Amino acid sequence: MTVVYINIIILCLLVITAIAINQQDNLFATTMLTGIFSLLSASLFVCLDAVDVAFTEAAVGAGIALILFLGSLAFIKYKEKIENKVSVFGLITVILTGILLIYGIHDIPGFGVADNPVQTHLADKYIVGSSKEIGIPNLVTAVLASYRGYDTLGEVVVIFTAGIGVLMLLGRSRENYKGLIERED
Amino acid sequence: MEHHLVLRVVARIIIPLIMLFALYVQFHGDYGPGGGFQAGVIFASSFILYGIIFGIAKLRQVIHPSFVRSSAAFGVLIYVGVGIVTILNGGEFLNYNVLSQSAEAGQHIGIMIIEFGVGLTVASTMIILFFAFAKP
Amino acid sequence: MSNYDIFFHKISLIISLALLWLMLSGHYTPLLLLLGLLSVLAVTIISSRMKLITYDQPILQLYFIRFIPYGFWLLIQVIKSNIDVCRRILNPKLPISPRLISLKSSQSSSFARMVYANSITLTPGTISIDLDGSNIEVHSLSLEGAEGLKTGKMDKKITDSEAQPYV
Amino acid sequence: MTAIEILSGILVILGSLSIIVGLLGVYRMPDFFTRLHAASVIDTLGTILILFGLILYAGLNIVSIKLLLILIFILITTPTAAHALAKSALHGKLKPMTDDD
Amino acid sequence: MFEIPTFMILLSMLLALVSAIIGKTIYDKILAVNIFGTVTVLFIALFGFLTKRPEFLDIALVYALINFISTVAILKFFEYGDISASSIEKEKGDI
Repeated sequence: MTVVYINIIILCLLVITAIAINQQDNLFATTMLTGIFSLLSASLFVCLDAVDVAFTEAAVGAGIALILFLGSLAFIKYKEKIENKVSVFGLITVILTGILLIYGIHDIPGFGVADNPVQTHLADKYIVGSSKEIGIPNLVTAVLASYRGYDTLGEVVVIFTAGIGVLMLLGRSRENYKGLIERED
Repeated sequence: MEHHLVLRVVARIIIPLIMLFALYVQFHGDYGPGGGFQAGVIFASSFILYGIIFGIAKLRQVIHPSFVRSSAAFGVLIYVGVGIVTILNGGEFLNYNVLSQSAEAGQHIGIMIIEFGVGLTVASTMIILFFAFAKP
Repeated sequence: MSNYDIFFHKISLIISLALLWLMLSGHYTPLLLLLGLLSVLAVTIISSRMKLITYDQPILQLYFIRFIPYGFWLLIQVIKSNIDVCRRILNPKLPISPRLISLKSSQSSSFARMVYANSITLTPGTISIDLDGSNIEVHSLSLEGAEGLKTGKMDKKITDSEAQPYV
Repeated sequence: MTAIEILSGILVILGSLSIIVGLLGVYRMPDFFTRLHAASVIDTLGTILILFGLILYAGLNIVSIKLLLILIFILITTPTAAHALAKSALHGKLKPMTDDD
Repeated sequence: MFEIPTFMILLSMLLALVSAIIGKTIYDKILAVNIFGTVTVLFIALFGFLTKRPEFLDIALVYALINFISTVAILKFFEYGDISASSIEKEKGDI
């Protein structure tokens, strides 16, 4: 029961942080608050027992993401351009989507109930089978690396492609690069 | 940051620790939380700390950008290579059972190697991103 | 720093990293121990490539051992000054009189200077805000904290620990 | 509940109290440099008490060793970060409030 | 028995968050993020004991190490307007 309360509190803190991020116009302050958001979401994942996800969030959100935000801030201005125009169409769309989503809640099975569709199809097979078939204690690694090997391969390729994309956008051409090295030496 | 003596001394102490911790995460993904992805990010962040404190020029001397680029590709190659080896051994693509005599040992070996490939690619990509975003 | 010293520092780095691995791991199978050994060697090679070891002062992880007795003394100081700062915060009148003072540090190595600056920061009530050569600029929350630092007791203790024979 | 468990509970509660006191200090202090002093209460007393309490509770095993490592890392990195923050605030034209009498 | 401290830590998270939002100078915000990081490390450590599964400590360990990196990156960015300015080699004997 305590854990549920803790979850609720952390979710409230997340909402507060999100609103605060939205309100800031200084991009640097936004970056700071994004760091807090990532710390909070890692805590939330810990509370939900998603240890591996929390680990990823801890490693990526607190360290790399913040640094990359700062790196891109170096290319642009700090201040957000404020537009005071309120778009009626946008507001209506958002409200309608919100109503639809809230309506959709009725259909969602209860939180953590044993006969959820998620838990009745493959999870059984993974949980029972993995110790026999794969023999490593961490189920998440077994699923990611072995049962869903194709998925993970796809993810790795996505990361690799992202790196190539950034290089094509920001990387300097080879000649330039050589010149730089010589100048530094 | 040449005038930050304290930062530099602490960085010199802490960078090896971060690297070792990353490798620990890499190889204990079977037992606890962690695995290639997280380890790669942590490993890259130790290089990024070095780059931040001692300057990008020195980081470039330690690890050349073209080396990082090839190692990112090499990680993907390791992953796919395991799949091809399994095909050659008579199994399906990425079916690790055929890598060794017993199925379980084969799974162990396969998972360890592909996790290494994932870690290599992720770490290299993060360092590539840092190089790309850093102004020379 | 002679070649001999660099060799010594590498060995000490390897030992301390291996200890760290054993503390972290918790699984002592042959495969993981082998991987641990490889990791330690890899980290050592990268660190020496980063020239973390070869400049004048050691990163010498085992260097910490000299400072362990000092650490316990520091712990007591930290708790004492914490109580003092907490009392000031909880006092409705907020009796603080912040001031800047300048100190001399008598250590010779940059590691010991770092220890001094960080010890000053670690004790609440005083923060080292600039370290330039042997001059340390300190911001102190109260007169007592500043006076306590000016007696030079902490400085002397660190210099003594630094001067101990090689571990 | 054994005596050690009670002791560790007391230490942890004291630690979390001191964190709240530190944050109260952050709110009450008049300028940035004095706020740093209040924040260092959190980084030192709060961390030491809570992690030490947990170490007592865990007994001697891999968990307590990891907690000790966390404590050591925090005690190395947070004063460094505070020092760097103070230094860069000083260079960033933030004058510390002083009352030299 | 760890419930009370956990909720107190959540309260202090809220306080740190508010001080990050209302902080006047940018340094106040950085300080608040720093405090938030320490508090999160403590929260994760405590939560492991609360649920009798103290195996989350690796995450706390990551935070203890990585928080430092982001703070340093922020400060460097703030001083130089860039995260990776190359230092000029004028300090040979220093480090």
